[in-house]
Amino acid sequence: MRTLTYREALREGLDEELAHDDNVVLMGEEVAEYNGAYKVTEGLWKKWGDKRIVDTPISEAGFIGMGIGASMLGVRPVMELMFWSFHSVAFDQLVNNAANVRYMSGGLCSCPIVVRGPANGGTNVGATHSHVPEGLFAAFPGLKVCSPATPADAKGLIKAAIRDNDPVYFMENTLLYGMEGEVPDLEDGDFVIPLGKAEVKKEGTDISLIAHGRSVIHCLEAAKILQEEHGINAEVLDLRSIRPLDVDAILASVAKTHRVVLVDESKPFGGVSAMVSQLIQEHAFDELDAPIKRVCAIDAPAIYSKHVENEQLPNPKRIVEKVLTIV
Amino acid sequence: MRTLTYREALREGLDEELAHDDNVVLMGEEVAEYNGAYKVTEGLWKKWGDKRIVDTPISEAGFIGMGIGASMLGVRPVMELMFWSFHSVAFDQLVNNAANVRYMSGGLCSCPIVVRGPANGGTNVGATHSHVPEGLFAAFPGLKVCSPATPADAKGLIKAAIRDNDPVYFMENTLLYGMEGEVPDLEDGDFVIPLGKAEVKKEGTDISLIAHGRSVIHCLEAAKILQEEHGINAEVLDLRSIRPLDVDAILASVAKTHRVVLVDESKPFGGVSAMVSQLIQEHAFDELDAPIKRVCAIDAPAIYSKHVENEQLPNPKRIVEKVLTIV
Amino acid sequence: MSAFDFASSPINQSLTPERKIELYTQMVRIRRFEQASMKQYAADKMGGFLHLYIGQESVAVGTLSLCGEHDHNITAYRCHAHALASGMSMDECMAEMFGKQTGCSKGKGGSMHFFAPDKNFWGGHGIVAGQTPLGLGLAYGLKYLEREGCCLCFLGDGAVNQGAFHESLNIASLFGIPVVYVIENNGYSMGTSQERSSAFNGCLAQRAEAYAIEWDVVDGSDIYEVRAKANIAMERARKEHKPTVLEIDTYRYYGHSVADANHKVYRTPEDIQAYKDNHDPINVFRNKLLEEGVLNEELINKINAAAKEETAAAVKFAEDSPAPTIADISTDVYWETDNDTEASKIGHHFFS
Amino acid sequence: MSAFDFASSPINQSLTPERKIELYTQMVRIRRFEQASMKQYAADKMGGFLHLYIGQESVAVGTLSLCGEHDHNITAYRCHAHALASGMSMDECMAEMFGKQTGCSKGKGGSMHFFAPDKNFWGGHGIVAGQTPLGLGLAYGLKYLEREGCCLCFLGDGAVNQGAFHESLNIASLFGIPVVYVIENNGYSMGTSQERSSAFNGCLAQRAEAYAIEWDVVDGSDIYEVRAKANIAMERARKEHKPTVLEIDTYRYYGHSVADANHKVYRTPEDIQAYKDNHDPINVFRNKLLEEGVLNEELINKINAAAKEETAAAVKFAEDSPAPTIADISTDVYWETDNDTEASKIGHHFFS
Ligand SMILES: Cc1ncc(C[n+]2csc(CCOP(=O)(O)OP(=O)(O)O)c2C)c(N)n1
Ligand SMILES: Cc1ncc(C[n+]2csc(CCOP(=O)(O)OP(=O)(O)O)c2C)c(N)n1
Ligand SMILES: [Mg+2]
Ligand SMILES: [Mg+2]
Repeated sequence: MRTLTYREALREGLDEELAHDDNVVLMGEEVAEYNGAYKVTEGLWKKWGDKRIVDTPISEAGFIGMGIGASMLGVRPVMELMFWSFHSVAFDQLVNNAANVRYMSGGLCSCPIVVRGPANGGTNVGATHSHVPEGLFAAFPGLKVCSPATPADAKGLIKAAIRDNDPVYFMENTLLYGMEGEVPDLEDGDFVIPLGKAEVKKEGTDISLIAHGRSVIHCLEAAKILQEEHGINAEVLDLRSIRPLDVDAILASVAKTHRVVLVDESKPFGGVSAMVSQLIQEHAFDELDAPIKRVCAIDAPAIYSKHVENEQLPNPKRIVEKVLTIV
Repeated sequence: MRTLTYREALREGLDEELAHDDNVVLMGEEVAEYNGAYKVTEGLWKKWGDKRIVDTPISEAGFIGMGIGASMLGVRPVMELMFWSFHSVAFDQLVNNAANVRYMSGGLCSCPIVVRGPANGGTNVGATHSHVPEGLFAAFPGLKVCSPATPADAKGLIKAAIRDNDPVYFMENTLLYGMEGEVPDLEDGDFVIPLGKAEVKKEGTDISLIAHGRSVIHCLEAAKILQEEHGINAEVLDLRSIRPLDVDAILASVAKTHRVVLVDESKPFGGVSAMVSQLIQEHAFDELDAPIKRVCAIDAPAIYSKHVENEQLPNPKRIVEKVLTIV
Repeated sequence: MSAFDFASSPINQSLTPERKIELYTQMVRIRRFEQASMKQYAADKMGGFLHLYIGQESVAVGTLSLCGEHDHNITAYRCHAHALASGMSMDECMAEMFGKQTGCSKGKGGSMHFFAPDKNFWGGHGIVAGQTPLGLGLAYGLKYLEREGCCLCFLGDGAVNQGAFHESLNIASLFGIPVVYVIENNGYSMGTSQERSSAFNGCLAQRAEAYAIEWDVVDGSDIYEVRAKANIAMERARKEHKPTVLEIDTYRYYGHSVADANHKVYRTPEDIQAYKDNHDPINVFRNKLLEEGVLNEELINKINAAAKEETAAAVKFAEDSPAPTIADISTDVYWETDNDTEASKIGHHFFS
Repeated sequence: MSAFDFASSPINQSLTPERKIELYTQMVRIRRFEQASMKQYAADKMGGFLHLYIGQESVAVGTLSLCGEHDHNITAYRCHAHALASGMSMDECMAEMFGKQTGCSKGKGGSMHFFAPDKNFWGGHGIVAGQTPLGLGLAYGLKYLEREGCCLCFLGDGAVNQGAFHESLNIASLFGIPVVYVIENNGYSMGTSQERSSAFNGCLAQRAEAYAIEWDVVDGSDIYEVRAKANIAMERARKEHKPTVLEIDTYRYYGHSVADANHKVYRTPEDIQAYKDNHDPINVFRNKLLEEGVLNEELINKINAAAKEETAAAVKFAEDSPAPTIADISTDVYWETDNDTEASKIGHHFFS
C-alpha cells in the first residue's frame, strides 16, 4: 500500500470520479484556477478544464442552489464550501431544497449532489469560521452526512458520496489535510467505502471511545495513554458516516466494553454525540455499567486565541480525564 | 384570573413592553398594516404607529441583520418571522452575528434582540414550512430559546425575553394561538416568567413526561388517558425554556418517577429530547429503572396530507403507546 | 392596453386558429380548476394554504406555450397554472391538494408543491425566491448537458427582495446561463404593495441592468404581448446562452391565499373590479379571438362546459382516491432506500 | 490621476496643516503596524488569518476622517486600518492578534474581529457581507434613536455578490436609512479578479441604481477625492436619511491573507510594482503635502520613526501580556451571566 496525505487521497478520489462519470462537475470558490483554498483540488482544473472544474463568485446560496437544480436534471455536482462554516449563508438551499425536494415531489425529483469542505475548529479562525455542523445536518431526513478521519476513508467515502443518488454532505478537516496514511494501491481496483459503515480503529475491552473526524485521532492517542499509563484497554470506534449511521457497530462495541465515552468536536448542546448517547441508552440500557460520558467543545463560541483554542476542543488529555471518571 | 387566548396573551405582553420601553420596536413581514399573518400583532400598529411597528420586505437576512445591528446600539427589536421555518434564509445572521458578536468582541457588544414567530408542524403546509428548530438554535452558545405552551407562559415569557439582554429566540405555535387559558389579572402587577424555569404542569409519580410547546398539551391529554385507562399516574414537566434549561427540575422529576418519556415534535436525529436524554442518563443514571424513551416526529420531511400529518407528529395516542412499553 | 399590436409579431402570426383556441382553453381550464379548488377548500377537503392564480392566467399560459421539448420551468407556491399549462392533469393536481396517494406528489407536497419532471415542470416551491437558484441550476444543467433549451423561472414581485435571487442574477450573467426570470408582478406580496416592499426606479426588472442582463416589462393582460416578449428572451437564452429578466404586470383577484381575510382591505373592491372589467386576461383574449373570428359564442360555451366537466371529474377523482398510509410517510426520503439498493442496506437511514 | 483637483473641494480646503499631517500620520501608522504584524505572523506569534490592508490606507483614513461623534462604522475581516483610524490603540490591536487577554476582544476575536463600540467602531466581521445588514441596523438605530449621524459600512468587491448586501440596499432605500456602503474595490476576491466574480455594466456601484440609491466611483489613491466624495454621501445620509453606495478603487499589495501563496500568480509582480510606483496612497499624499509645503523630509522621517516606535512598543506589549485562561473561554457568551444578574442564576446556561 501507498502512503498519501488526506488531501491527496481526497484529490485522487475526486479525480477518479471525474474520469468515471462525465456528469461529475466540481464547483466552488477558488477551486479551479487557484487550485483550491486548501489545495484539495490542486491540478484538477489544469487536467479537466473549465467545464468540469468551475470557479464561482462568493454566492453560496446561489451556487449551491444552482448545483441542486442541475443535479435534478442529471448533473452530479460536487460543490466545495471553502469552509463548511459558510453553510450559514446557503442554509435554505442545503436544508430545504436539497433535503426536501424528493419528498415534496413524491419521489419524482432526486438530488445527487455532494457538498464538501473542511468543518472543524482548531485553526484559530474564530467563532464564525469554526462550526462543526455534522449533527446539525444529520438532523434533516433526506440528507446524508459523513466525516472521514483518515486518508483511506477520505478517498473511499468521497467516491461513495459522489456515486450516491442522494445529497451527501461531506465534512473534511483542515487539520487532517496534511496527515499521511496508507491508501490501497490503484492496481487493487476501485476503492469505495460505503456510507453507513463504522470501523473499529482499535480493538479494546474496557471502554468504548466513539467518535468521528479528527476526534478519532484524539481517541487513538488517548487510548495509547490509557493503555500505557493506566492499563486501560480502550476500543476506538470511528463512525465515519453520521447518516446513515452504523448503529449495530455502536451497540456491538458497547456490549463488549459496557462503558462509553463519546468524543465530539461539537458544542455540547446536541451534536452527534447526544444522539449516539440516546441510541445507546435506549438500545443497550442493560449493557451499561456506568453513565455515558461525553467530551465536547467547551460550551462557548470558538475562541480565537491559539493559547487556549486546543483546550476548548476535545483533546487526548481531556479524553483520558473523562475516561478515568467512569472506570 | 382572566381567560385569554395564547394570541391575546402574547399581544398583551408585546403591548406592555412597548409601553414599558421606548426602545422596543416590533418588525417583520405584515406585522403592521396587515395586523400580522397570524394576527398576533393585531391593533398594535394602529396604537403605536409607524415608528414602533414596522412592516418589512421579504428579506429575512436583511431585516434580521438590521435588527441585530440596531440592538448593538441600544434599540430592542422584536422581530417576527412569519414562520420560524424561514430562519433558513437568515441563518447566518441568526447563528453567527447574533450568537457570536458578544464573544468575538470580548464582551464589548451585546445583542438584546427577540426573534419570534410560530415554529411547528401540524398545519398541512409541507416540509419547508414545518420546521421545529428549538434544538437547532439551542445548540449555539450565545443564544437563548424558549417555547411556551400556555397563554400565561406566552405572556410571561415574551416579557422576560424582551427584557433579557441576550438574543432570545421565541418559538410559538400556530395551533396554540387560539387556545384559551388563565392569565393573571393586570391589577396583580407585572407578570414576567423568568427564562430557565420549567413547570410541573401535572404532578405524578409513575413516569415523567417531559416536553415543551404543543407537546405539553399532548402530554396532558396522554396523562389523562394513562390515568383513566391504565391507572398510571404520569407527571408532566413543561420545559418552557430550552436554553437556559431547568436541569434541576428535570432531574427532580426523574428522581421521583424513575421512568421517562420525552416528547418532542422535532425529527428524531437530535432535537431537544436527545439532549435532555443525555443529561438525564449522565446525571441520574442510577435513578433510571428503564431506558429513556422518546416520541418524536416520524423521521421524514413533514408530509402535507392532512390525512396523516397528525400521525407523523407526536400525539396522545403515540405517547400512551410509548409509555406502555416501559411501565 | 399596449400601443403596439403584438398579435402581428411573428411568433403570434404563426399561431394557427386551433392553437389559439388551445391557449384560450388552457386559461379557461386553469380558472375553472382554481374556482373548484376554492370551493373544495371551503368544504375543508384540503389542508394548509391555497394560493390562487386567478387573474394571472395569461402569464403562465403565454410563456409556457413557447416551450419545446428542451425547455423547462419552475415556480413558487402559486403553481397550479404552471402545472396545468405544462401538461399535468387536473386529476393528479386536485388529488394532490386533497392530500391523496394519487396526487402528483402522492399527497406529500400539497397545493404549493406540484411537480412533473417528465413534463419539464420542476415545482412548486414554498420558500420565497428559493426556486430562483434552482431555475439557474436547471438552465446550467441544460448547457452542461449540451441540450438546446432554456429554463423559465417564475417569481413574485415580493420575491425580488430575497438575496438568493440577486446571487442568481450575477451567476446567470457571469456564466452565460440560459435562464429567463419572469417576475409575475401582481402588485402585492401578501398585503404589502410593491411600493411598500421594493425600492425601485421605474420598474423591478431594471435590477437586471447592473448585471448586464437584458430586461423588459410586459403588459400581462395581453397574452400576445406576453408571448412576443417572452419569445425574444427565450430565443436569447437558447441561442446565445444569455439570461433575461422579464417583469410581467398582472393582478390577482383573490387574497394572497384563500386564508387572506384582509385582501379587500389593502386593495379596494373597486380596484379589483376595475381590473376584472378592463384587463382580465381571459376576457381580453376572448374579445380578440372573437374579433379575429377564431372564437364564437358556441365554442366559448363548449370550452367552458368542458373545463367545468373536467374539473368536476377531477374533484371526484380526488375524493375517491385513497389517502396515504402511515407507512407512506417514510418513503420518498432517500432515492437509495426507495430503490432498495445495496447502499440502502448499510447503516441506519432512519431514526425514532 | 483624477482630472479634477479634489484638494480644492471645501471639505479638503477646511483641513488645517496639522490635520493634514494627522491624516498622513494615520496612514503611515497603519502601514507600519501591518508590516510589523506580518513579521510577527511569520514568527508564529499569531494564529489563523492575517488580511493586510497595505495599499488601501487612504480609504479607511479618508472616509473615517469625516466621522463625528454620531458617525459609526463597521467592516469585514480586513479591519486593522478601520480600527486604528477609529482611534483604537496599536497595543490592544496587536495584543488581540497575539491572542492575549489585553487584546481589544480579549483574544477571542483575532485579526478579523477588532471592536471598539466606544469609538463607534463595530468590527471586524468574518463572513463575507455578513456585516452589511449590521451596518444597516446601526444606521437604522441612529435614526430610531434620533441621533444625527450616519454609518459607514465597508465591504469588498467580492462581497457584492452576497444576497444579504442586496437585501440591505433595498431596505436602506425603502426605509430611508443613513448608511453609506463603501465598496473597497481592490480588484480581487482572493484569487478571483472582479471580472471573473461579478457581472457588471461599467462598475459595481451601479447596482445601487435600480434601488433608487445614489452612487459614485472614487479613485482611492487620492485621499482628497475619497474625502470629497465620501463627504457628499455622509451629508446625504445625515441630513436626508438617504443611503449611498460608493465604490472606491484601490489595490492590495500582498496576498488575500498572508497565507495566500498564489498572489503573484493571479497578478504579475510588475502589476503590483506599477501600482506601488504610481498610485500608492501614502506616496501620492506625501507628494501633495510636500508640494503644498505642509510636509518636509524631516517631518516625514519623524512621523515614520514615531510610527515604528509605536509599533515596536505594541509588539512588546502584546508579547508581555498574559494569555487567556481556560476559564476565560466561558465568559462573554451571555450578557446576563457576565453581569451576574438574577436571570443568569435561573436554569443552566452552559452544558458539557
Ligand atoms: C423566505 C420566505 N419568507 C416569507 C414567506 C411567506 N410568504 C409566502 S408568499 C409571500 C408573499 C410573496 O409575494 P410575491 O413574491 O409578490 O408573490 P405572490 O404571492 O404575489 O405571487 C410571503 C411573505 C415565505 N414563504 N418564504
Ligand atoms: C460567506 C463567505 N464565503 C466565503 C468566505 C471566504 N472568503 C473570505 S474573504 C474572501 C474574498 C473576499 O473578497 P472581497 O470581498 O473582494 O474583499 P477583500 O478580501 O478583497 O478585501 C473569501 C472568499 C467567507 N469568509 N465568507
Ligand atoms: Mg406579488
Ligand atoms: Mg477585493
